[in-house]
Formats: sequence, C-alpha cells, structure tokens
Amino acid sequence: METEKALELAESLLKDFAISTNRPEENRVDFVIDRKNLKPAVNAILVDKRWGYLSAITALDNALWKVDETTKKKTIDPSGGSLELLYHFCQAAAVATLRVSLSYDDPKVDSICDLISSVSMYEREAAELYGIEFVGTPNTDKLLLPDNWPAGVYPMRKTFTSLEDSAKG
Amino acid sequence: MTIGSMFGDIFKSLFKKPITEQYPFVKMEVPENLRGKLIWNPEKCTGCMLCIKDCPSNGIELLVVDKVNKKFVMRYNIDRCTFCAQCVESCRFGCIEMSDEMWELASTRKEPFEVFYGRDEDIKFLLENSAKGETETPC
Amino acid sequence: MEPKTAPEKFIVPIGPQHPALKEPGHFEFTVEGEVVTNATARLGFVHRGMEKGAENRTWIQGLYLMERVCGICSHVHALAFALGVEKLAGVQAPPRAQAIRELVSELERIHSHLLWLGVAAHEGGFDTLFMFSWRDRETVMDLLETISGNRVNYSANVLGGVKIDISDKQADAIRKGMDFLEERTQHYLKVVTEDETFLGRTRNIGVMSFEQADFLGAIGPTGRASGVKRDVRVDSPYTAYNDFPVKLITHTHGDLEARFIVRIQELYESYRLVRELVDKMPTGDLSVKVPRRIPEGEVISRVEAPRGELLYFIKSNGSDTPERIKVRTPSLCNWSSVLVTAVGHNLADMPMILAGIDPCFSCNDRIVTVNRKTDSTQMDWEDLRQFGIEYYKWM
Amino acid sequence: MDVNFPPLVALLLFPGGAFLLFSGLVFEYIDRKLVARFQNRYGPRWFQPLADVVKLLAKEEIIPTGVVKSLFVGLPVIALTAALTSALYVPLFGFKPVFSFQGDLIVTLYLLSVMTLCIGLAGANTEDRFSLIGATRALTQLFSYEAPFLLALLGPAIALQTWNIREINAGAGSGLWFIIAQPIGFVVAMVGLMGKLELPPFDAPEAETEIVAGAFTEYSGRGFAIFKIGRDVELVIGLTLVASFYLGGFNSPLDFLWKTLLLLFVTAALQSLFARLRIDQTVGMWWRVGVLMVLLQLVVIIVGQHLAPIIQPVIQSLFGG
Repeated sequence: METEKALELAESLLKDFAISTNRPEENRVDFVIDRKNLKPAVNAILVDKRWGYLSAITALDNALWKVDETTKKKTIDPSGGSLELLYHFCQAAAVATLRVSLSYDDPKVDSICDLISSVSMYEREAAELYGIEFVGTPNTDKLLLPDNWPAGVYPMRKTFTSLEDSAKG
Repeated sequence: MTIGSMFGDIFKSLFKKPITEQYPFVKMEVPENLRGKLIWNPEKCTGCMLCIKDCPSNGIELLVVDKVNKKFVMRYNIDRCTFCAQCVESCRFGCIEMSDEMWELASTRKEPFEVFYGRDEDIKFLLENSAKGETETPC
Repeated sequence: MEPKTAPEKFIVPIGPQHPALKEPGHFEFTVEGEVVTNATARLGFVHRGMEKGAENRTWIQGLYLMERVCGICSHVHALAFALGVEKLAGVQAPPRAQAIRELVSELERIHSHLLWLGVAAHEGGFDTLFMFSWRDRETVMDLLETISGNRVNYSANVLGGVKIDISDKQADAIRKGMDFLEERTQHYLKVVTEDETFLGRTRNIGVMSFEQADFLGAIGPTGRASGVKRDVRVDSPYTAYNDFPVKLITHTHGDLEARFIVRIQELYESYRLVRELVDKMPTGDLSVKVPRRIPEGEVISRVEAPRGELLYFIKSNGSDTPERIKVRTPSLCNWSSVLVTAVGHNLADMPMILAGIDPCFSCNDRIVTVNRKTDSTQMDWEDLRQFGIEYYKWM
Repeated sequence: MDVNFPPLVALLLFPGGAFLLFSGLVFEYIDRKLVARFQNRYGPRWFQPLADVVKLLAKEEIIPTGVVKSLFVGLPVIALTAALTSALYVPLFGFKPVFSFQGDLIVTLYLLSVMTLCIGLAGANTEDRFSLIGATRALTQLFSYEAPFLLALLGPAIALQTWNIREINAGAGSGLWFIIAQPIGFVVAMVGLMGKLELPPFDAPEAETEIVAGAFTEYSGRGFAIFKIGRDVELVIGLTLVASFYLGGFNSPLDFLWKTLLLLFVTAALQSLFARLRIDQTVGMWWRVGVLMVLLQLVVIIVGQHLAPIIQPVIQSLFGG
C-alpha cells in the first residue's frame, strides 16, 4: 500500500517532465524524460521533496542488432540504437527510474553533481565505460580504468570486443 | 568506563592451547559434504553435454570416442574447476558427484591437475590417438 | 577533486598497496600537520570486467561469475542475481529453498560483521580484539563449510532454488555455534562501548549527520548508524524475510562508535534469526526448473548485503545470455559520503574512518574485459627459474 | 655480584657487546611470544628474531634517492653504538656496572635518547612522506615521554641521594622496595619505557596501518637490521634500569633474570590490552597525567626527606623513650 502511494507521489511529482510513464513491475515506475529536463526532474523528486535517495545510475547500450539470414550471425547495425541512462531512486520498496535516451553522436547530459555531490562516482563510471559526457561534472579523472587506457575506447559499449580490435579501428 | 577490558581474555588465553591450526603437520578434518574433486561415472552418461555447457569455468570437457555406443571420456582440469557443483546439479542421470578429496591444490607441475575419467580402454584409445595427433585439441 | 595547484600541499597517498587496507584502493589525503584537509579516491585496481563478462556467458554461468564479485558477501551477489532472473522467468523458488537462502545470507552477515570488527580494531591498533574476533569468526566459517561444502564461495544458489539442504545434525551444530557466538559478541559489545582507549579512537570520530547520510544515500550499517532507516530486508522483504522478519537497528550518533554498535547489534538479530530459521525450517522441494532462455524484460533486484543495499539491474533480450547486468554495490554508495566526512580529522583516524564503512574494493571494481591471450605460454618451475636467472643477468 | 671484567671484554663480549646483542634478541623473542600467547596464538619459533636479523643483514641495502648518504648509513650505527655504550653504566645481568661515576644516570638516559633522535633524523633524511610523518611523530613522542621518564627514575635517586646507578642498585635492595615506596614512579617509568621503545599502544610513530613503518619505511637490509638490534638492546637496558631501581636491585644473574622477565611479562600484557593511542592523545596523557603525578611524588619525597630529621627524634622519643 505504502509502495503504491509512494509511486503515485512520484508520478505526480514528475508529471510535468515525463514524456511517458510505465509500470514494469508492481513496485517500479519508469519515466522517460528528455535530457534537458533531467536536472529539473531530479530537483523536483529528490532535492525538493526528498523522495527516497539516488540508488544507482545505470548506463545501457541499446544497440540495434541485425541478423544475417544466411550465416545467422548477429552484427550491430550502426544506423540505429542509442545509449540510455537510468537514474534509479529508491524509497523503501518503491523504485522510480528516470530514463534518459542519448544518441551515439552526441552523448551529452547535464551532470547532477551540483545537486547531489555523491553521484560523482556513478557519473565517472558511466563516462568511462560508455563514453557519456556529463556536462559540468567536477571530476573527470579515471576511476576504474587503467591510466594508460586509450582515449575514446569505451569497453561497455556493444561495439567493443577487445583492445586489439579497437586499436585496429 | 573501563581500561583494559580484555584483561580476562588475555589472562585466560595464557592457560589455553593456542587456537592456530598446525596445518602442514596436522590436517583438519574435512566436513562430509565438502565440495572437492569431481567424480564422473561413465556408465550412465548419455552425452547430453549439459554439464559442459553449464560449467562456468570450462573445467570439464567430454571427449567423444564413439557416440553411438555412448563411449565418452571426460577430461577434468582441476586447476580450472571452481568447485561450484553446477555440473552435479545439471546432470539428469546422476553421473557426476563431488568427493571430499583433493582440497590441497598445489603443485609445481601441471600433470596432477588433468584427470581423465572413463572406461580404461576408452582412455587408452584416446591417449594413443592424441599421441598420434589425430584428435582435435580442445579449447 | 580540487585542482592540484598549490605545490606546497602535503599529500599522503594511501594505497594501492598499503598495509592498512588489505585490498587495493588509492586514496590521497592532503594534510596540514596531522589534520586532513582534502580526500580523494581512485579505484579500479581489481577491475575484472565482470559486467561485460556476464554478457558473454549463459545465465547459469553468470550466476557463478556474480558469486565471485566479492569474496566476503559472495552469497548475496548470487542471491540478487538468482532472484532477478527468477522474477524475469516468472518462477519462484519453493519455501524451503527461500528459508535456506535466508539462513545462508544471515550466516554470511555474521561472518562479515565479525570480520569487520577485527579489521576495524586492527586499524585502531587493537590487535588483541582483532585476533579474538577472528578466532571466533572461524566458528561461523566452519558452519558455512559444513552446510555448503566451501568456506568462501558457498554456491548455495541455483537458478530456481538452492543446492544444499540442512540436516538435523547440521542444525544442531548451527545452534551450538550461535550460542557460543552470542556469548562472545556480548563481550565484544562491552569492549567496544566501554574500553577507554578504544573509545578514544571511535567516539565522535568520522561523524556523519542524519542529514548528510540521508541525502547522500548512505546505506547499510553506515547509514543506519546515522539514524537512516534503510534496510531492504525490512522495506521490501525478499526470500523468506516475510515469514522470518528482522528488526531494524539504528543508532543516532553517526560516529564510529555508533557503527560498531549497530553492527554488533545486528549480529544479535542475525543469531536470533538463524535459530528461528533452523527451528522452523519449512519442508518441501529445494528447487524448481528455470528455462534456459529467459524471457525479454528488465528487472531490478535489491537485497541487503552485509554492507548495505545491493542493487542488480538485469536486462534480458530473450536469449540464453543476458543483455546487460548492472551491479551497484553498497561500498560505492558509501565512498562518497565517507570522503566528505573525512575532512577535518586526524590522519591517524583515516584508516579507521575508511574501514568504518566496511569497504569492499573488489565489489566496486568489476567492469573491463580482460582478454585471455591465446598465445600465452605456460611456464613450469624450471622455465621460471631459468627466466629468473636470465632476467637478473642484466641487473 | 662483584666481578671485574677487563674493559675490552666488557665492551665487546660480556656483559656488553656480543652477549648483550644476543640477549636482546632473546628478549624480543620472549616479548613476541608472550604477546602471541595473550592473543591465543602460537607466536614465533625461538630462532625467529635471529633469523630476521641474519636475513636482513644478508640482503641488499637500498639507498633511496634524495637522502644524505652518509647520514642514511651512519644513523643506525650511531643509534646502536649509543645503546651499547649505555650498557656499560647499568648493572647488566646482575653484575656491577663496568664503569661508574657520580651522575652516570643522566649520561645513560641521554644515551638511551640518542636512539630516538637517530630515528627522527633518519625519517627526516628521506623524502618519503610516511618517513617524514613518522619522524615528526617519533620526535613529538620523545618530547612527551622523556620528561616523565627522567623524573620517574629520579625518584629513587633522590630518595637515596645519589646519582650513581651502582649505588642506587645497591641501595634499592637495602630498604623497602621502591615499587612499594614510590608506586606512581614505577607506573610512570614502565609506561615511559614502553613509549621509549615505541611498543603498542604507543606505536603511533610506526603505526603500520597509517604510515607503513614510520621513519623506517625507506630502510632495508643492514640499516634496518641495525636499528632493530639497537631497539632490542634498548629493551634490555630499559628493563634493567627500571628493575634495578624499583624491584630492589640485583645481586646475582638469577635476580636479574626473574626481575626483568617479570617486567617483560607486564609489558607484554600492557601491549596487548590497549588500542593504539593517537599522537595527540599520547602527548596529552603524558603531560597532563604523567608529569603531574611524578612531580607530585617528587615533592612528597623531597618534603619527606626534609621533614625526616625533624620527625625522627619525635618518633624515637615516642617509641624508644
């Protein structure tokens, strides 16, 4: 019951920003929002109303796969697909997720570090592994990857297979 | 508010035998369901390969000698095995079980870590063939 | 991080190889005299590429990969993964399996908290407490070995249930172990709350206010020591926590002493729970069948690890391998908050403040792929010796 | 025991020199073993300290860049020399001191402090941050325990009205033991000794979880071994001093053995009982508690001595009359 109430509250808080709302599980609600609305949305849900806490930022690579009919081999179709950022907010059992879709060409999003200082680590992780640029994040030092990791190689993207392949281009 | 509140402990332990295990000299008794070395029984195996598919560490391989007559040899790489017992769980015919042997995995050579299971004649056949270089090298 | 412009700053690096923290993590403390004025972290020294690795493995293989994210809380990782996959597949483990899962996670919590007690005492230079708490921790390690067959990676879970069963003999052993541990823990609680020299190192050190902890998202015992009421076992019960509920333990001070007290009181709660579980273990099957191909979908699976909330985001594309697995470990949440609280304390307090959140570096560092080179050569003893001789010829 | 050794023998073989080095290792072994047993462990085998030293001596000594080389090599030697020199003035192994003069107590204490000064200098010599912090802490600790330790040893000296260790040793056994007459002094001397030797809980200067090995971080091989032996020698001498002052002096080697081992037992127990003190806590404790207590006791002794001639006739007239 409380979970339901919390989810409804989250829905009402974010109704101005959400492009669409979805309930994938009974304790979850997803809001698809535009990337320029991210900061106001976080401000509305967390900073103003203290709805839960920011539990995690998940980055996703929604690559478009195409299957060759003859060889049955799966390859990536570069014409489609996108990166996606998921901001999970948890309050007790309820989980609200802000989904921000980003294109491969321009993977930029506003940093929310000035709202919550502790997200720096999550943002650094997503920036390193997916090549998402967080505009205005205070610290862009390497967090997880080795210092000699080549620039512009993002290991968690689906196109990454190995360092040797990336070097070949 | 006390000072030296662990005095009782240290005083008592003076008269107690140290708890440290004298490992190389005295070996600990292993619990009965310790997950140790795998044992494979060739009699019941149908060659469904489920255990191979599920093994998270590629520790076991099933070498086919004769598929029709269900003659298989299992090559078991103990150094790769993570002793997770998933293969035991996966096998529908109960061919695989875990023994409580071989929990001291240390050697300067590689040989003790490669074990062949199966009927003696199959193993012999396979080893002779591989000496001739006829069987494919497994991954 | 502040730009390193002022050259006269005195920076004390701790790590990656540092005797204080037995795991690799690099910290830089800017100090003035003995007082810390800035703290930064650099992780990734034990980065194993598990999230990427999981995408190339089947669901079943992924379970064992996830179990190896962390050596101390191995069970909860496998549990979170298994629960998520079961949710996606639409199956539920039978009640006895759920109870055994809860039993193992509580035993794991006991061993983790006792381990932490020893480590934190060692950081404070109280080696006697360290030795004694680790000695007693052996009891629960042995129990886990008895019931699962392994001391560290219990591998109790399979997709759809558990592998292990608890026999009456094992139940008796568990009861006996709990009695012994309860008595010892009472003693340790007395030591950490009453010993004058130890209190000098813990009281009012590393204070995190409720406001900070709540907003920055501190979780687990670290957050609960500051009065933040967050515990997945209570908030959104999983496995058998509905039938065997756990009491939420909080403290208000938010200093190191409070973290000690919260963790030790959680130990009592775990002892009670373990006894109850052993006494009232439901009967029935141990596992149900889970399909090899998991239906398409996304799921968030949250469990309470000994260090706090563990969050798994699992996305399936309908095949027998996952599309994406995101692991957010509790230590990562607590890092940022602890680095904020570090400023203004003595350098001597740093190891204890860092250890205070029970950090787990392996947990944080998972992601990049490690390519196993196909042309790698294996060296036997003689080769190695030869290599050494050759190598040193040039020195 | 009154045995006169030829100076060269006393300096190099017995009781100073080689035998002292060896017994230093034995004392270290006993200390480590006791601490281990207090923590319910087995502890090292009997040859472990010796094996450590032999191993370290056999190893290459790495001299880091950025140090004054002569200082880096010379400091451990100076530290060990000072410790060995101080051995000549104390009643080692129950034999009377080889050399003795009025005021050798001050010289001995001074020589014992050279060790810590050398550690401080050795730490400050390198560029390593851990060493620098260790050196600062070592010197800070020196300034905090030195005064109370000196004052604590002055108690028996003032009571016996001599500054000669041999006379104090002889006088300590004649009357009431000073451990009973001056309990505060004994406690302060014991704790001061632990601070001097940087034993836990006063091991902040080399706290391994904070600053690796403190001032010794850059030391390896021979230099480290010599520092280590120097520390062991100082342990023996320190225990000898405190035991001879407060536990009724020595008349025979047997006397020496049981009294110093008793003190070592107490030290080991104290080492395992407490959490490490931060350096500010150490300084605060010494100056706020240690010094004040000892000063109070000194005042009582001095006043007592001045009053004694006045009171004694009164008492005699009361009881003897």
